Amino acid sequence: MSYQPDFLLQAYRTMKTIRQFEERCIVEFERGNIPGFVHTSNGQEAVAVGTCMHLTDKDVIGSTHRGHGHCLAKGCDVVGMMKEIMARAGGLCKGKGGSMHIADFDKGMLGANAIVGGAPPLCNGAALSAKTLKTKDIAVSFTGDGGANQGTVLEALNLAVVLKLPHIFMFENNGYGEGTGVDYALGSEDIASRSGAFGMPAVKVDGIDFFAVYETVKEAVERARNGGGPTAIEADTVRFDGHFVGDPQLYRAKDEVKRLRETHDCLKLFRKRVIDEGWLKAKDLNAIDKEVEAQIEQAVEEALAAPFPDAIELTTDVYCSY
Amino acid sequence: MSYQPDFLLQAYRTMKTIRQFEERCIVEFERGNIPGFVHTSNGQEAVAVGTCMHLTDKDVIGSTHRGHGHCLAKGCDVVGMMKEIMARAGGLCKGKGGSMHIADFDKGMLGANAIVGGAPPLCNGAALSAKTLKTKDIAVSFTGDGGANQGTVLEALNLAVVLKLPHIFMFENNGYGEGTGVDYALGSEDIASRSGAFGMPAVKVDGIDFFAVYETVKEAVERARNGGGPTAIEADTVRFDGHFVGDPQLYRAKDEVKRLRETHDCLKLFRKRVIDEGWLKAKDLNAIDKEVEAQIEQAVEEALAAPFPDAIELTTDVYCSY
Amino acid sequence: MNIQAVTEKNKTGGKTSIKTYREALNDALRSEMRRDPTVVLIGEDLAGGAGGGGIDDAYGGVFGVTKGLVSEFGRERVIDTPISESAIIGAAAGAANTGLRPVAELMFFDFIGVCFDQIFNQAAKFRYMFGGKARTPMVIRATVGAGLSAGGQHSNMLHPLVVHIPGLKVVMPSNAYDAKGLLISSIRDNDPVIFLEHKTLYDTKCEVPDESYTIPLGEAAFTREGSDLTIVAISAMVPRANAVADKLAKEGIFIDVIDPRSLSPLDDEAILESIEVTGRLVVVDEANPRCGMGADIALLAAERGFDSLRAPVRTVTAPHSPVPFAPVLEQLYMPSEERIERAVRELLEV
Amino acid sequence: MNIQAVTEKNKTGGKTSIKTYREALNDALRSEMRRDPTVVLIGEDLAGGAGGGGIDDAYGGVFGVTKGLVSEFGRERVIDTPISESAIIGAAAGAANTGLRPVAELMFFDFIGVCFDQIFNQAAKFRYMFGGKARTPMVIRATVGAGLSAGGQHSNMLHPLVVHIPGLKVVMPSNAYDAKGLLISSIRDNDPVIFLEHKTLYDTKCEVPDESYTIPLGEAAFTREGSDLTIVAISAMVPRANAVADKLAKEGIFIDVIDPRSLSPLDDEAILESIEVTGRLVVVDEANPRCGMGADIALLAAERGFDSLRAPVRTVTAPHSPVPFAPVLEQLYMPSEERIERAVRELLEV
Ligand SMILES: Cc1ncc(C[n+]2csc(CCOP(=O)(O)OP(=O)(O)O)c2C)c(N)n1
Ligand SMILES: Cc1ncc(C[n+]2csc(CCOP(=O)(O)OP(=O)(O)O)c2C)c(N)n1
Ligand SMILES: [Mg+2]
Ligand SMILES: [Mg+2]
Repeated sequence: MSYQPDFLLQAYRTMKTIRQFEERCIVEFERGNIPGFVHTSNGQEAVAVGTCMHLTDKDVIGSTHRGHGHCLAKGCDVVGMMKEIMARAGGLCKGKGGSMHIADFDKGMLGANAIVGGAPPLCNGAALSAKTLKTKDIAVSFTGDGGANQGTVLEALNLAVVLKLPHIFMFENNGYGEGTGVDYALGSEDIASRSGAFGMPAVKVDGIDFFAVYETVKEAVERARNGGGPTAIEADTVRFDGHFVGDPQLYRAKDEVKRLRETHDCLKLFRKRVIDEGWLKAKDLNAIDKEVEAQIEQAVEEALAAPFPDAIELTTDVYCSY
Repeated sequence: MSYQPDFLLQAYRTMKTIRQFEERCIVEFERGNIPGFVHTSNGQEAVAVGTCMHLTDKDVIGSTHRGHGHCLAKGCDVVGMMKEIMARAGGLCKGKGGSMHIADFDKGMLGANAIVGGAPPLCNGAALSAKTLKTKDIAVSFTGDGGANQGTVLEALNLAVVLKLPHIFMFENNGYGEGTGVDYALGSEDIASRSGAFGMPAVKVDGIDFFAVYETVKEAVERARNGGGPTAIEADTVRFDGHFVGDPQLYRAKDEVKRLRETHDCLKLFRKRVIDEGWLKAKDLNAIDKEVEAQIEQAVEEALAAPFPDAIELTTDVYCSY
Repeated sequence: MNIQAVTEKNKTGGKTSIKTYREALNDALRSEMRRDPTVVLIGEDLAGGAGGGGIDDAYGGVFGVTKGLVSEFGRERVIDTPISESAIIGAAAGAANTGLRPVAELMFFDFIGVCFDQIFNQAAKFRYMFGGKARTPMVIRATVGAGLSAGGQHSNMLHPLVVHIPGLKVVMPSNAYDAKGLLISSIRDNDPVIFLEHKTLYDTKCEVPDESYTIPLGEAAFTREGSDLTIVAISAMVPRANAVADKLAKEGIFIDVIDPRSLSPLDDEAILESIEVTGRLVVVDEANPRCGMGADIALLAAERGFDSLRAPVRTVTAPHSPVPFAPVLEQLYMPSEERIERAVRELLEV
Repeated sequence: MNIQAVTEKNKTGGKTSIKTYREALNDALRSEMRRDPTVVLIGEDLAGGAGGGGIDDAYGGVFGVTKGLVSEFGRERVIDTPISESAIIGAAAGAANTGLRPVAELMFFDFIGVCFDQIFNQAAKFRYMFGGKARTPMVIRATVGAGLSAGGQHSNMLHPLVVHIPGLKVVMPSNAYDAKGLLISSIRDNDPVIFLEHKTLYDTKCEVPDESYTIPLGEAAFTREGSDLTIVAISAMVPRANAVADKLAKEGIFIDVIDPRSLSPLDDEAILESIEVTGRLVVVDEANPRCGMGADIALLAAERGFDSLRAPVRTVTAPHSPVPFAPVLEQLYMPSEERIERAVRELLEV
């Protein structure tokens, strides 16, 4: 398997953008510039990017409470996102949604979702639109290992099989749902085999290996586009941060995060692979790092300079007001 | 395998009671003596009886909209049931529940349930009580093939495994959910394998063979009582009648019911087996038939003679009235 | 056949026929499906017969509302599903976000319990939470109400629960004429609409135009007119209120009977204008009373129409109890003509 | 620390300490679990740390209410679950039917969407549908309300939805003292109780008896007394109403502030008695307005207290919109002291 440099640069740039965005969110949250709850996806970049690089703007994704990475991978505007998270006018949702409710239908981003297990039923609907309107578009839902136990998700698996929907169920197993380990909460062997038992092809993939994710999703995307119906993928990945920014993470072994950041960092692994294989040079990657850092810096500055939403927004965008 | 005559007589009596009760419900419904919707379980007697013969009054079952058979197998009073179904004072639920809401906690009958998929989450609770209070009691939930696709059921499977609950999930696959065939509505190979993928032992059994059901449930009951956790059983069975009394059943092949009643009747099969094996004599069974027929006749008469509930009942049994 | 149906029929000018509520709904679905290829139906046994050995369209919905549609539009547009309401409503919402205009059937509205998140946290909120750009043009059709002795889990009204939720429109036609026009409007609406059909109305009939027509959401109908007292009646309570009005008219007591038709948005003005004249308000609703429509309309009167009120507001509702199975109790549960009449007489002291 | 807390403390006579609402709830759970071995807790991350490599009791509930309980009572009675709310509430209901007295935590009440059937069609109805013999002694604890910028799916009140449902009791304490006494009563109650904790109250403090005590469900508290106007305020709106009352008292305007504490059953009499004196009613509730508590209490006033009313009923509520994320908007969404004061002044024309 070999890859075009442009493709690799693009993949790296997006992963780096997510990493930088999330790290900065932590900083800005601690500075008091981000209200509410923020869930970062540091460590899970390879899943978001390895998946979304197969998708066009007309393909649709549905995301979770931990959705920044999915949004960025799907092409949402960095400034619009940062403004949204900072509750500013001009945010992707006018500051009315926030970190857990970012959507951008123009980019096929159907929404982060603060209800665990939110995406799969909705993505069945997007897939149903594609199937009915014969567009060949597909849908991808993201669900965590914790969310995999929600009834809405399990129902959605069955319906996708029954209606043969072009829908890829991407389960990101990062080992935890809040402070509860997947080994406790999941009664089955793994998420893939349980999903497969619903009657669809299902595989596990190493979620910190961008290339593995990319190739696995590729097959599922081809199947979906060609009328072959749904696929379930369980990507083993890692959560570098707490459940939310500020989580003391007492439920994790003391050195766990440190170790994961050293040995299980999908960006580091990507970097090593592309350099080892001679596909890219370190300086190209370093240049991207710089550009991305500047871009995020710029986005934060723009967001911080933006006004808060106008009072009128309180009651607009509801069909009627009382 | 051999069985005591008393045991066999008891099994036959209960199955015959259910059959006679249900057939009579159809007649009384058509006579206008039963209001509302009635779902009969003709054809599924072996599942109810083969299961409940393992249970004491302290073990608990949770049932479905098609619950008469489960109630009778669990020992609910025939007269009390008939009164309930006929909406009379003195019914098991004072005439306030009806066919789809018969319960008798004294007999460990936690309730028929008009919400498809209702029993499994509740039976997890009953099993949790048993586990927490260390009573060695167990719970059995009944769910149809259609109900198996309800998210509440799927969630309950996982929770039962996680908490290692003494709960047997009995799936009665009678081929249809209303007018939709199981082959269409179920994306997976079968219900057993899908349930097994949640991490519990799961088996299929021939649901019109009383003995097969009895032996299969026996193993699951032993496991549950001994702390071995949940089991899923898929019983292949048949629905002799329409979904509800009055259903024209256009979704079935013309001769299907006639054929099933001839070749797939669990009572006929039981009768043949016990006579062929020399365990019982036809005259013993015939005597039971007579007794049961008289008993049901008597129950109907009593029920028809009973008064309707008093107006005061409208607002009793709610914590407060407005 | 009620006056309102006759009155409004004239507006379309075209041919009419006597139709049941069920047929009128079927008409609406069929005409919208013909007009707009993005309209699809999704639910349980809408056709029926999938995976069975019998015929297609074996059910046509358990109440027969979708009968015959699968033969015209095929299973791609009349989509039968497993018994998985969250998956059904979720799919409808996601499809509505991405180019379809789904009409989902919930069979019994009591089943919102297993899919309420899809309704109130998802479909209802997208437009607002996503800053106004998201559209969710979907309809959820469901049956409500007592009267068939279907017991505690199949006989509830529950519309107050969805009226409470911002972002949902809630429509409850009381006759065949309104049923058709309101369902067509609901399908064309770009917000999620909860469309509630009372099970005792399916066989009621009135004159219904053959052609397609719309009735705007948020416009009440005066089904009887009078200046002595205002009754606001909802869904199957409208014919009962009309009967009481007709009876009392013979005694020279004239009642405004208002059928809001859509509860959200609600035609506040129509109600306030009527109270301004009559000074007396009775709300008749089959739902349970606490935080119900009686309360909702009482607040309207007590907050914005207070100066008009010449007597206490009266409500005639179900009691604060589940729906009993026994018909003798169920009849007491539903507001009867007698109870409505009694409330009116008490207020008017006649 | 509010007057009410101090007043009621005296009744128990024992030692008291200054405690937060969170600590008071923890106290209540702990003392009931000690007293009654059938009391168990079930929910997500009530202890936390199951299946992880860190310590037990790592969470103690996301708002820390159950902190420390697992170390005293063990995982058999502090039961952490998968993220499966239907399974959680269903298990609690079934356990309540069979000998346990479960306290289930729903974390955010917004999550009723994924388990509403277990609440309203199951737990709430058993007693009635099964003819009075079924008992379902369970409590569902959940956080409600805006104020933490948690966005549209984590900030709702939603209590009107459960007040509407017969068979459910609904309790909403506004301070630490009430929180403890009401939670103990709720646990001992034989009906399902929805116990709603406002997220902005967890850190509020007042004097709380160390020993166990109960506050009867269905008894309102007068947190301020006066004869000029009645405010009924719910949950986190009580301190706001009190502040307005205190401010206006300095101008010689005296307000009855009623905290119903339990919304179902509701202490109708307390409200009616107050209106009888004041003739003026303002209801302050953070929930959305349609079919809400403002309406519910307005109906009470307009139907049974009409002759006392000397002015229109006024409500101060959230608008009919989802909860916005941006703090500037969220502040406008929640009823503020300014809006409450304005409503009072308008009614009194001062
Ligand atoms: C229906 C529902 N239940 C519970 C929560 C609270 N909650 C938010 S995130 C979360 C953990 C989700 O775990 P997982 O699906 O593994 O996603 P991760 O956080 O690991 O990305 C929980 C329990 C919720 N938001 N929605
Ligand atoms: C949540 C819910 N959805 C739909 C229904 C309507 N309904 C009642 S019975 C039934 C079919 C159930 O099929 P199955 O589980 O196979 O049981 P069976 O009728 O075959 O015994 C349906 C769809 C319901 N009662 N509850
Ligand atoms: Mg996770
Ligand atoms: Mg079946």
